[in-house]
Amino acid sequence: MRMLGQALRGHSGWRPAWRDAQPKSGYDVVVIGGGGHGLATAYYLAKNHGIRNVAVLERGWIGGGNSGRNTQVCRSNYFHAASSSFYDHSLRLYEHLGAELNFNIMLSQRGLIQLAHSEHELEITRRWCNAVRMNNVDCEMLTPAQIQRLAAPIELNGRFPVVGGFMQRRAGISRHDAVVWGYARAASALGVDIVQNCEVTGFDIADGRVRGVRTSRGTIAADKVVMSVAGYSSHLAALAGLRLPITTMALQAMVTEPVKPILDVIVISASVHAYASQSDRGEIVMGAGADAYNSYAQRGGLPQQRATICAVLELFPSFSRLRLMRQWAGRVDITPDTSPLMGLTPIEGLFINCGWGTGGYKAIPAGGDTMAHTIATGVPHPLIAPFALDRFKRGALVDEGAAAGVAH
Amino acid sequence: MSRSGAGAYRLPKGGTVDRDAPISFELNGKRYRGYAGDTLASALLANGVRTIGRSFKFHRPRGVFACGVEETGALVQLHDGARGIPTARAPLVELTEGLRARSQAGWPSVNFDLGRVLDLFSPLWAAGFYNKTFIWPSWHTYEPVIRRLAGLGRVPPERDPDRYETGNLHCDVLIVGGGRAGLEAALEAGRAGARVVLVEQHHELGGEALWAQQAPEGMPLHESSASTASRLRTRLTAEGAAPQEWPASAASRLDAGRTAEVIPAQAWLARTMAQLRALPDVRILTRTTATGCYDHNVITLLERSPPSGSAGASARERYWIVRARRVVLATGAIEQPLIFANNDRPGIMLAGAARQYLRRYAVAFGSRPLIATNNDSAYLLAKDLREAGVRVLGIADTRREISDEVRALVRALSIELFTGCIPIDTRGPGSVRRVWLGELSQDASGITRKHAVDCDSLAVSGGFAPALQLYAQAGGKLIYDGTSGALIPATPGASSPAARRSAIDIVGMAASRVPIGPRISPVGKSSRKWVDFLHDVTVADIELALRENYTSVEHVKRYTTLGMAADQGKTSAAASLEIIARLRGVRAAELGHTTMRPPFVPVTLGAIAGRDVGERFAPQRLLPIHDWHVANGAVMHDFGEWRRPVVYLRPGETREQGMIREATAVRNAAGLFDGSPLGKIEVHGPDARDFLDRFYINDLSTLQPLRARYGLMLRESGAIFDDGTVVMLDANRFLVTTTSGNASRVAQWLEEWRQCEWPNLRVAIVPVTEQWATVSLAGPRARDILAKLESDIDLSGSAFPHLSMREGTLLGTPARIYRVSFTGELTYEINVPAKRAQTLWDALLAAGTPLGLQPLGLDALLLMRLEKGFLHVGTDTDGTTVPNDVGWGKVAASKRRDYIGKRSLRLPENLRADRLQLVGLTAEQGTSFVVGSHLRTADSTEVTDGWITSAGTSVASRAPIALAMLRAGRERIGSEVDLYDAGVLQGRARVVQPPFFDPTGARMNA
Amino acid sequence: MLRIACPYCGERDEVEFTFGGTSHVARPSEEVDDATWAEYLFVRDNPVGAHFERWLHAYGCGRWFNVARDTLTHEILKVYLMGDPKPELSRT
Amino acid sequence: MREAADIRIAAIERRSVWQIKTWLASHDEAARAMFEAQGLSRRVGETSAAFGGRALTLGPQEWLVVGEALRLEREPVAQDWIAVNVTDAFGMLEVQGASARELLSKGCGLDLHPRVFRVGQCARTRFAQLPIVLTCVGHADRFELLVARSYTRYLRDWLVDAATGCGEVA
Ligand SMILES: Cc1cc2nc3c(=O)[nH]c(=O)nc-3n(C[C@H](O)[C@H](O)[C@H](O)COP(=O)(O)OP(=O)(O)OC[C@H]3O[C@@H](n4cnc5c(N)ncnc54)[C@H](O)[C@@H]3O)c2cc1C
Ligand SMILES: NC(=O)c1ccc[n+]([C@@H]2O[C@H](COP(=O)([O-])OP(=O)(O)OC[C@H]3O[C@@H](n4cnc5c(N)ncnc54)[C@H](O)[C@@H]3O)[C@@H](O)[C@H]2O)c1
Ligand SMILES: Cc1cc2nc3c(=O)[nH]c(=O)nc-3n(C[C@H](O)[C@H](O)[C@H](O)COP(=O)(O)O)c2cc1C
Ligand SMILES: [Zn+2]
Repeated sequence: MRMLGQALRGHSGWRPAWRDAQPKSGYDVVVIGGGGHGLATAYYLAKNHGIRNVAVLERGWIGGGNSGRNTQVCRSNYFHAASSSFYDHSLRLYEHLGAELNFNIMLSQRGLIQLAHSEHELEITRRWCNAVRMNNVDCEMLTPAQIQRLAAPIELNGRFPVVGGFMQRRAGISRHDAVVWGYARAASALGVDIVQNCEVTGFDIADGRVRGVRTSRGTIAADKVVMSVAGYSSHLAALAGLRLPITTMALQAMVTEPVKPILDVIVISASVHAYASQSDRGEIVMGAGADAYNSYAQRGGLPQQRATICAVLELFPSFSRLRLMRQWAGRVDITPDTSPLMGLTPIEGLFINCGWGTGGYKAIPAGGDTMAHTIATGVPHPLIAPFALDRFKRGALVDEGAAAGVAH
Repeated sequence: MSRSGAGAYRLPKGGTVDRDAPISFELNGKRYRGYAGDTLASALLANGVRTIGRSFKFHRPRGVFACGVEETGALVQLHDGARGIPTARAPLVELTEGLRARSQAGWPSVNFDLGRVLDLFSPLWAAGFYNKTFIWPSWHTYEPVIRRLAGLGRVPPERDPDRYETGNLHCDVLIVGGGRAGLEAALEAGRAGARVVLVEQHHELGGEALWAQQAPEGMPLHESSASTASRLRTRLTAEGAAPQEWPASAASRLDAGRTAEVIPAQAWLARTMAQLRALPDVRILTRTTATGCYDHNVITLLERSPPSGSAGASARERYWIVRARRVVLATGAIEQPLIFANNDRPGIMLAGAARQYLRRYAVAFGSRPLIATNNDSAYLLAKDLREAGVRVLGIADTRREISDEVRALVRALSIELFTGCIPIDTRGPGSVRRVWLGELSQDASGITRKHAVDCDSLAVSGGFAPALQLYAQAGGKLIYDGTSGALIPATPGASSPAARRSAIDIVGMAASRVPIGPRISPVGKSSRKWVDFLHDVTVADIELALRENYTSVEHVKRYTTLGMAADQGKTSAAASLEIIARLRGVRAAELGHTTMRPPFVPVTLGAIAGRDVGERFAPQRLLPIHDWHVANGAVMHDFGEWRRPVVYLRPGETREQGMIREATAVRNAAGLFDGSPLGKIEVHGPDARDFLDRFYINDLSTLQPLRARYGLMLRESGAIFDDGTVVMLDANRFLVTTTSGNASRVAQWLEEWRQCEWPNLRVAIVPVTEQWATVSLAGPRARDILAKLESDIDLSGSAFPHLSMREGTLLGTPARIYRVSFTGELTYEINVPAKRAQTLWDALLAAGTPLGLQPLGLDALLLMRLEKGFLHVGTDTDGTTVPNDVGWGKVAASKRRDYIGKRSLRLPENLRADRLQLVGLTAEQGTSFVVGSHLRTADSTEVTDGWITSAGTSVASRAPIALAMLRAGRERIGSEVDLYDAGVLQGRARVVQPPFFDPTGARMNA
Repeated sequence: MLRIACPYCGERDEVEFTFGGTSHVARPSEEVDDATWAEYLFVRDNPVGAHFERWLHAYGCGRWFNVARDTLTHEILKVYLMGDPKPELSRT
Repeated sequence: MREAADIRIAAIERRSVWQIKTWLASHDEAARAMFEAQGLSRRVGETSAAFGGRALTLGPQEWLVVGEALRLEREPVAQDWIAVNVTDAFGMLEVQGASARELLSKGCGLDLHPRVFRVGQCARTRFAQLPIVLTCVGHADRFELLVARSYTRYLRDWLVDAATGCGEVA
């Protein structure tokens, strides 16, 4: 009812959601990157571990990276047990996040359907669905008729006929900006300094230990520093003398003009190569692949735009008369196995949380939670052990794409 | 004013509408009349229709506000049924006979809008409202209700009956905008011999010149940037875009035109068009909007076909992709509103729009209009209204300093002028009935006096924002300019990075700055001052955002949704920057601006896809004898791009029955399988053996002529990539086969290594998959059948053993015959030139049918290979499988020389004993193995221990059989595992060593 | 859409080409340790700015060639043949 | 847009096609000698008369020779190049008429302006999502399209459909 009271008072009583802090000369922990992962890490450091002398340094405005431009899909139906355990932890945190932060993140668990277009794909889909079930995460196979009931505008008999699919009912979308703001607000309330327009330009490293960071707003001392800068991870890691197995690419998304509700679930097709959902404002939110080459442009190209729209129309021919309203892209940090890179680095006190690529929005709560644990204890959280940097040296990839044919 | 004909607000004369061609149309079921040449907006205005739509959030009544793409009020659903178009902008809809439109967002009707109650509660619906509410118990409880209120138009339920196209264009110069600046630039470039494409989004050329006529002499409307013509010329020549010399006289024409002769616009336009038409390489596209500016000067256009009504038009819309060496933006400017309380009422319109309706369509936007402006342009409206006999109640100008010319004009028109005045509020109900004007204090921060004017319409002009969206898309930086209150290029001209990279020039109105006075009323409820009309964002929303620390323009945008509606902030971006800057106490130029992205106007998805929909969404490949298969009962399925027979059904048969019949025929007699997609690659050259040996885990150094070796190819990561055979024809010639799905991938893979890694090896790679049809004749009678065909090849088992290959002639054509087997039966895999496939197929069937030969589909083939336990790459393996997982570990490890992927096999993970390994499964009769089921061993601590990759019922034994990837599977042979499907224990299976049939291989070696 | 000047065919649309990642990556011998091999397999240059990369004109001449391209602006700084050394770039 | 004009789309049968490849780098002396001896052009995109047919230079080490009943096997095959009969690997279509360039430009991003894509020029490109080889063979806007055999029907249907609006289609 606070809302009603404020409305009557012309909303004059609302306070800043978070403090715009001036950077101090030193912190216990410096978090680089004011995206979802960075802010959530700061929040959980303060909340779960009592570490409140924390700064989040953001080169632009918080949420201006991928966290504020993604297609909001949250799911935990991953093939590998390591992944589905991690992402399900995340989804469970999401399920209570609105209440915890007292900020409506508009989580809408409307369900996600993954389509299969051939018998072979159906087999792989079943293997995948069963893998999720074996890990005690919800997932069920669907017949074409069930799919049609759940997503009326879908065309079952197109060039790529729909022969079945699976659904995770707990999957859904939530409001990306709200997640960022909600964490920022809660972290700020616990004492975390959120510093915008503060770019990290170098590290102070001595004897293999991190001592602090250099920024566009001066040097800041800290014995523990975590990088959660998504597409800029290679760039930043290079400043610390590290080479990461990451490629930065422009992942695209686009929206149509808003229309009345027509699609109540999220639909993904790997072989047609598109996914779509409808936002609460009514736009059809469409996503697909990344432009094929390294890019920091944060701007999408034309071929991918056309390919995505052709693909969406293959799935939903009746969307043909809708109009594209906006097309954009984010700088995504892709690893060779499309799984994240989390945990320790060869430099003591320097942690990484990156490699989220095309799918790290859904991971924000768990990413923050497990990184906070790792930073506070110095030991990788068990859920992220499989995602350590040294897995490549061992050949121990966690490759969803290779195993299930679909990454993301 | 005429009270007859097409509408009460239609003037008796003037305009370019065709009064001899009346048109009737409908809005919300009510009939109206307009004229040919009208738009839906002009015709509705002529009929005095004020409320046309409802706003997005508060469902406020809205009417025509603009006369172009920036329209925010008159949005309608057009047509019915499958041809429905959501959210059409009425000013862009050319009127046609019988046109039907419906208001949008009204729920349940525009005039009684239930959603309107939302407006009463609008203080509640402030920005960020959702984030603060609806948290308990969960958002999902409230969502359906909220969603129903959202959205504007409706998606037609059926498939789109219209046709769309995409096309490609190349030119030296692309000129965007067919106004005066654009046409003159086209003339310049065309005369210089350049290939020119000029696009204009409206159906007529001329832009403002078409209707604005000339400004009264001596009245400088726009402060134009320097010599655009000479800049353009220099650039074109320097970059070779203009192959010929520029005529010396052309040098100054564009600039000179500004002060030179004054001729009526129509005459000027006709003359210019004639000159343009005379040029050979100038292409002009009307109804065509440049929508996106992408890397390397690639621009997209959306062309709309004229609304002919005749079904003859080949496409409703066309999406063009233009590769231009230079781009000239002659896009003009978009008029901006004034910000005051209740500035969103129907009857309030941009002054330039009001003038266009008047001059082009002979429609008065009101009968007792008031004008409010902060710049000189709106005076022309006053003049035109007076000339048309409409009484103007007054002009409020927010400026105090007004030029003598303007004052003289106002005096001549005898219209009352309120200097230093701004509208501060309006009253309805609904459409505007009264406007309060406030006299601004010296610093415009308050008002000193106010008075009311009762009027029926209000024209506003808050300045002009150059239409530079495309420039910004190309990476051009824009900066807020205080003089004109708009975004202009930060580094004008050729020095800007975008201009350099994308070779963009900006000319005409798009390059000019119109000085303005104040545009924001300092008084009145900020929650009633609309900034973004389409998304219902008010000054109060911005205030709230800033108060809550959403201070960056990007945060303001996302918190309030300002600029995120379908117009993408065309009339709100500039004012919002001024508002934010004022509230924050900073200079607007420091704020930056939100990113402008494609498209410039919303683009129909169908147009973007063009013809790449339906069957043309992805190409399809047909087998050489596709028609025969279809004619003979084949059930065709897609395998990648190929259409292939899975079974040949006989009347009354199920697919399963057909499969069993075919497999039985093969085991007892013979089957004929079309395997033409099988990958075939010739590798020639002195280094061919050495080259190929670098790709396979198998040692090719010992391969003998005319012998075939089965081999596995790896990715550098060690994962299995493909399998197939390598045959040595002679020392310089090798034949490689690949799986059907990987045929071109393998060829490309070989080429990549040849070109990039080993360019000195003397090899040539020739993919010949399509050259040769592949027909497999399999079964105990295969030899007998093949022997009936005329050939020079000795088929006896001793002369032509398993895993060998022969070249010769068959039925008089060249043939390559392999003895390899996927069914476990004696098999001749016969390759003949593809155009001979039908002859061969017919001959084999004729020879074999009496012996029991039947065509064989993929279902039965794969079942028989399962019985044999042969590996099917991509089915039994995935992107993580290494050779040892499928029993090829020893071979891979024992090869001495390096090959692709070899080193990776020694990475620790690939050496683990508990990896998944390929095994066979059997179970009691009645169990049905399901591919994709998971396995769990008795002692397991893992989530899963593997899964079934292939399954079926043995034709030979009728027992359920399967292949599976099982954790440490080879150690578990003889043990039992549990099967899980859909989370439920389904039964148990015994782990066995494949094959399930003919373990000695006697049949295929026969 | 990138327009890439194939050294054999001239300027063509991006869709005719296949991106092949960082160029000038030397393939180590099989003797190297796991870390070196993993570096070769998985780690590539990922600079903000000039990236030396290889492209295949898959729908054209079928040739691989090298491109120096700015990853921030997508500007193509240089096109050169497979096997040519990494060029010096004179930035403006 | 141009006035509707006739477009002819026809299959060409009974043509033979041979692929020639060499492993010599095109700047080699030996390569030069070979090109000269055989009448092959080394400029990608050019055609020349060779082996009794028309040789299309597709890449620096690659040609297609198109002609009537060619028998390259009979030619003395030099050490450094090879010839393979790929007649059956291709379907061949002919597009002819005043709107031919307009029709073809719907399918690919090549600049088909008559000053740019002239008689005697060829290009391998992406057309209607397919790899094809396009040759301008006649002054009167006559083009030949070579496409992998399995795609021939798809391409023909594509062209016929695309010709809607280009005038009378034969
Ligand atoms: C188009 C698109 C669609 C997507 N769809 C989904 C989806 O549906 N579901 C899903 O789960 N995921 C999706 N993702 C992925 C998801 O958005 C990201 O993985 C996730 O947001 C990453 O969060 P982050 O906090 O790691 O990075 P970001 O949100 O990108 O934050 C990194 C921050 O670091 C800052 N930074 C960079 N360098 C510096 C420096 N030197 N100093 C200080 N700060 C710096 C950046 O400015 C940025 O704000 C999508 C991504 C895109 C682009
Ligand atoms: N010599 C002179 O005196 C001189 C020279 C140039 C302009 N002018 C005057 O300046 C005024 C403005 O002329 P102008 O030509 O700069 O502007 P304009 O408004 O007349 O023309 C711009 C045109 O561009 C079109 N357009 C805008 N964006 C588009 C897009 N993305 N795609 C396709 N079309 C698009 C608009 O529909 C419009 O017709 C006129 O009054 C004109 O007479 C005078
Ligand atoms: C789920 C989702 C919905 C969006 N809906 C809209 C929209 O309705 N209108 C709009 O202009 N942009 C919309 N956007 C795009 C944003 O305006 C913006 O382009 C995106 O967040 C990237 O930021 P940037 O363009 O400022 O770089 C949406 C983005 C997302 C992720
Ligand atoms: Zn090329």
